[in-house]
Amino acid sequence: MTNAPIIPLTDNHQAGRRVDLSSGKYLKLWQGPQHPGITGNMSLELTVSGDEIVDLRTHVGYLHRGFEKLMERRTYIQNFPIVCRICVPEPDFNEYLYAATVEELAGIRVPERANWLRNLTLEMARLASFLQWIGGQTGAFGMGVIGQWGITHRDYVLDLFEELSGGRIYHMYIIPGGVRGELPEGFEERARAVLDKVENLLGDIERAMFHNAVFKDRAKGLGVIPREMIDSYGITGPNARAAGVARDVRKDQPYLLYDQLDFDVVTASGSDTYDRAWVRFQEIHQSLSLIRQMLTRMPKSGPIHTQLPNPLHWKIPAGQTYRRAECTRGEYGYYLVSDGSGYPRRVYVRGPSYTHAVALMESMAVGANIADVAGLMVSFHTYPPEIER
Amino acid sequence: MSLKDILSPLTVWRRTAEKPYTVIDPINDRPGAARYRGFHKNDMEACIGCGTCETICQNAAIDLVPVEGIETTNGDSGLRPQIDYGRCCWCALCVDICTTSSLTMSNEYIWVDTDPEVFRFVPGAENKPWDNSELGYSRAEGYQLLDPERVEMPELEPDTRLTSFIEMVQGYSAEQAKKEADRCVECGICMAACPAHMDIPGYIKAIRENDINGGLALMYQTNPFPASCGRICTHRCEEVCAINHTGDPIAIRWLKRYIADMADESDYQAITKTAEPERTEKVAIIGAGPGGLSAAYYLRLLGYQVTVFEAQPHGGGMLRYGIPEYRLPYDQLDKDIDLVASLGVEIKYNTRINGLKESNGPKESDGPGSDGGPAPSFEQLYQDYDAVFFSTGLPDPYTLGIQGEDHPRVISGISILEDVTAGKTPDLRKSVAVVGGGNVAMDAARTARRMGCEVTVLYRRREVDMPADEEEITEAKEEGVKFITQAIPVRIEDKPEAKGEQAAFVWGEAEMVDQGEDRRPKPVLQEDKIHTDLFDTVVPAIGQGSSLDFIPEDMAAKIGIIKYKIKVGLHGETGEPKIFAGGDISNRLKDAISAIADGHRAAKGIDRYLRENQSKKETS
Amino acid sequence: MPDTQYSEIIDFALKREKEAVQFYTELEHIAQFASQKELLGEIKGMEQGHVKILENLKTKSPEAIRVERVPNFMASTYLVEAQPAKDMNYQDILIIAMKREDRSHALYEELLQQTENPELRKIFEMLAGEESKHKRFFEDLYDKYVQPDN
Amino acid sequence: MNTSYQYSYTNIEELLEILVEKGFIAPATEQQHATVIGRRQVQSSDLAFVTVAPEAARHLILDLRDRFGFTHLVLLTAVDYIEEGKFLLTYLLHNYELHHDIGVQVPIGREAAEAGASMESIHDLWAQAGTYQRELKEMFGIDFPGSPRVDEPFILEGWDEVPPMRREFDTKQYSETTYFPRPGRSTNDPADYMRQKLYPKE
Repeated sequence: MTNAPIIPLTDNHQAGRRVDLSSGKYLKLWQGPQHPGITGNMSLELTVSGDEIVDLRTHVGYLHRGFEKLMERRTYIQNFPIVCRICVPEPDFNEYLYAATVEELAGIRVPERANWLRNLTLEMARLASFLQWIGGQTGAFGMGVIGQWGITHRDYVLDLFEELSGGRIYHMYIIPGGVRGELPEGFEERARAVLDKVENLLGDIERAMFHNAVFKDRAKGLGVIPREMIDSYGITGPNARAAGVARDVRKDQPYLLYDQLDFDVVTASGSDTYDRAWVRFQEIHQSLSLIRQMLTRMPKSGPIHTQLPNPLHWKIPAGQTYRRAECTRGEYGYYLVSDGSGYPRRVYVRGPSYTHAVALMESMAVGANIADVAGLMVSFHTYPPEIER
Repeated sequence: MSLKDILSPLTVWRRTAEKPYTVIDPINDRPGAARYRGFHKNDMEACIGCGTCETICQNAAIDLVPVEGIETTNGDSGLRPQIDYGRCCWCALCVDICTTSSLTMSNEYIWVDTDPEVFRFVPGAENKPWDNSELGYSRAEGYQLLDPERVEMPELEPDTRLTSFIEMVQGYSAEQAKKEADRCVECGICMAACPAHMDIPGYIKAIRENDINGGLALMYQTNPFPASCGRICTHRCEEVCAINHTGDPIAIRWLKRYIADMADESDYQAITKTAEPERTEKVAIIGAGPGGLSAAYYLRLLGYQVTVFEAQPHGGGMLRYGIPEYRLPYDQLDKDIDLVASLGVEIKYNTRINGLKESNGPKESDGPGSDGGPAPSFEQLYQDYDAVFFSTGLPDPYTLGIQGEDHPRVISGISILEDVTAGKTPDLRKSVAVVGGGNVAMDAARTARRMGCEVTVLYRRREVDMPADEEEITEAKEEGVKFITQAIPVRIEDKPEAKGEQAAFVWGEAEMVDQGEDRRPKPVLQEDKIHTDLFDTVVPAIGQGSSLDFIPEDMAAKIGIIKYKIKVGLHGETGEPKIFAGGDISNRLKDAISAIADGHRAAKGIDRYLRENQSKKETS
Repeated sequence: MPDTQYSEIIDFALKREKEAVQFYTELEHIAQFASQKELLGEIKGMEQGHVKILENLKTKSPEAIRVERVPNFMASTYLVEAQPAKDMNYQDILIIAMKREDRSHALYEELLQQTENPELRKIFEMLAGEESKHKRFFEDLYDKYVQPDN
Repeated sequence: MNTSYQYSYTNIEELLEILVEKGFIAPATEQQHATVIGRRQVQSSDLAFVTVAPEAARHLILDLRDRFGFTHLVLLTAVDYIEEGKFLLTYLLHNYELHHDIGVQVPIGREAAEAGASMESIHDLWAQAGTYQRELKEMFGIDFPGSPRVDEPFILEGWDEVPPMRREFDTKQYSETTYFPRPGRSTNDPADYMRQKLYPKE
């Protein structure tokens, strides 16, 4: 079991090159590109000796749609429907961050109720994403039944999204200026019912997953990220918190209404697959609480959108900004550069999977067992679409 | 490994007894949520084919196509959006920005077919099962992409207005103009409604881009009266403005005025550079109103030698003599006229063309020619010039036609306006009744208010039937003009005690009788409801007629006159090839912008006629 | 109803229409300007059309007559009769025409009141209706062109 | 106040003053164009950008990491200022103690001499920088000599066109020449169409 020290990429790279495939001691194995976890298309090129991995190369590009480039030839409003497609399980962070950066440069203030509604959808997205991750994490260790529960309950959350935004996956709800709709009649009751249902499930998950000899045996000690790697590899979110690094954008640089909401930054110390899972599991509880708080405290009426300039010829003053949010996987950020025209000069989307699934994965897999690769990958909770934007 | 970790998972076995979560038959059993973004619907009646949906579609999934049964009419392009479901991403921005709110989405999301071509369709034109679905996405309350509110125009307060003839509308600041210009969606539906087909989206865009010069040049391509039209145009464009369907129309007229106000002299000079090489042909124009001067401008740009004959001492026609200064200041009108003159158009004022062949000298009523010589006759112009264009308007007010109208206290609305323009003070005294509901009536009433009179407007029909612009009526009310509607004039009496100093106006209440759908209701006098009111002055302002006496009879037969109107072709051609006409004497709309358009078209017609003439001469 | 009575009435109406044609012809001579003459010519043409219609009626049986009545909106009732003059304008000519039709209408209405014979009544009703239709036509022109703002 | 590092400062303005003192950036405060060396821009109380010369960048970045506490490399990307013949690299660094971000911006020539656009690598400062640099090589054609696997394709395979994130690469044109349009699509401009229908001869 690996307990890798910081391995600068150059060394790792050379280690890989030292492998002489013609020696007959090694075998090349390709895992993917059909979902090595369940979270998207990328492939892992494994060099194995027996069932131990001696080298790993990641290959992305199966999902490249060139969003950043496409955005440079679309107006600011036209980009709104495409950003959500960058990350399928958690589209709302893209919608929010795109809107937030555009609003900052354009000098637009969003009505308070719109901020509550934005915050609500971001937390609902977190819940949905974590429930899907349960499917991936348990499935990768052969406990698919538990995964089905997670996926099903995610669907209940998607039902809520559907009635709020009119779409299950691509919500296109958070638009520059505010949000596109009020809470439907009776939404709060239905949302609370879903939250109760999920909470009820969590007890079972805890017993069936975290107090499960098989899961413990396979996840404990797998993929331990040493503290020293956290900064060098740009590791954020639960991956960092499981290593005892209490960083959370929601607390550190509170956005929307997080400074008015009550929640804890969950940490662990083991920094292995089990601890990362445990942190996420606890965060589901936090998320349920946050959503309940918001449903209770949200103002019951008020404007949801600020009148924008005519979007057909909307120009935004020249400038640049970066805004980040804490998504399920860590720091999600948008870097927006405007040259004063009606089209963004550059939009850079910083997804946490960019570092977690490429550099980190390549380092962490060395020494691991073939059967654990999928579980390890999912333990970083990576979504390939945000690597290639 | 603890025993607990082996037993614990077993405690959740009860979940195996649960019913399946999956929906057995999603195709039949699972409708989309109430605001689901499903297949498109389009209300074909409400849609005007403005194409804003196409503009905003980031997938280029929408085309505007002609649809059988939908006609192109004023305010409706006749096109409808066709959506390619091979490209659509169901973002619903098209729904959000739809100017008429006609485009919506149903909550249907299942559509199976083996032919990919059917997924390119015109919602609303082809019957679909979801057409009548009540559920589905539509724009939420409190959220809209297009600003429905017009930038308010700064105006003088009614009290201040009454103290003078200073222009009451103060004009947009640069910031206000840009904000208003920003509301335009550039659909161009307005262009067909404008008689001159001005490039409205073009000059509004110029405002947004701070290109005053470019905007002015665009305006002059179709209208040499931007400063005047920017103030008093009947703005038919605004009525059909796409934004008018869900909010206030773009203030097109005020934006035009903004460009004219902002443009300085050098901008104006830049426009005149487009003149073509000089030509030798001479064109005579009768009437220096908007029609005549518009023809003069475009003919001069084409290089022709143009002379304009005007009976009044100043140019502008009804713009000057019919519209009060508080709506159109004379310096603004002069600005427009001076540019035309500066191109080398000769304007002979005080020159009334007379009609009788045998008397070439000025008649008693005619002023002398501006060069001191006698005013030429129509016949002379016909002989001396290569082409003649006349646009003499409707200068003669019609009377009420009722008994007692020859009372000394009856003064026509037009003559009051003319007097004020000429610097004379009309003898109105205190209480004034204005009869009529058109713009002339409003102008006369508001002029009288400015002269300190108490004014009552009496109108035969209802307020909604008034032909005056809505804002004229509103402003008249703001200024304290009283309105009596459904009042039919019966006769004017002279009360013995008033000794001719006051007129007793006898009128009866009207009942509106429905005449069926395609005709407006008719006011019918109720003879048992007759009122008599005393006024110092009664001012009829009900309509005006043409004065075509200057056309000799034999010439008239060739030109073609029907019911006191000149019969003209598209380019102002009359029955006599050399003679063209336009403006109020020939067109239906009877406003400045129509006259301007007539002048422009006639200039094209005259140009074509003269060029054909020239090539005939060359070939023979 | 004896045929003679029927054709007598038609002849009477015909005479009136022919007088009208004559009247407008005389006005044309009085008129000074082309625009007046054009309009008078047009109205005269209409009266000639009425003459033709009545002549056609002579050969038809009274049963074939259709009666069409138009409500009287009194639009010209209070207008002052204009006198034929050489400087008549559009308004003057229309008033003359309306008043003429109004008088004809009144005449047939009067005759209608004086008879009990249903067939005669039908003819008078038809003739009164025709005249009021003509009057209505001129009233509409008057409304549209002479007093558009009233 | 970050205490565990050599230079202590409390707000972004102070940080910039220290950078001025150390000669990294000019004292000028006026808003200049992003690619002008010495430019500084304070976007908000927790975000600033400074523009420095390529030679000074690595030194500044190292200082910011080790002496100011900017331990987190948030992102590394480029903006193409094609009209000036420059790329502007942005190294966004984050200070986890004060929660400040600073964007170090470095203009480099788009086509410098024979080697093409290039920049010193920082893969030895942050392990994940190599991934960013690989992507920049592929998408913008900016080389980072010595960066691991920098020449290996990252996302694109068998791409022989212009690096696609460069401004001169026209995605629409590429798509139009590479693929075929769906038949049966044609549209009309409302104003033109109305002209043809309502006043074709004017």
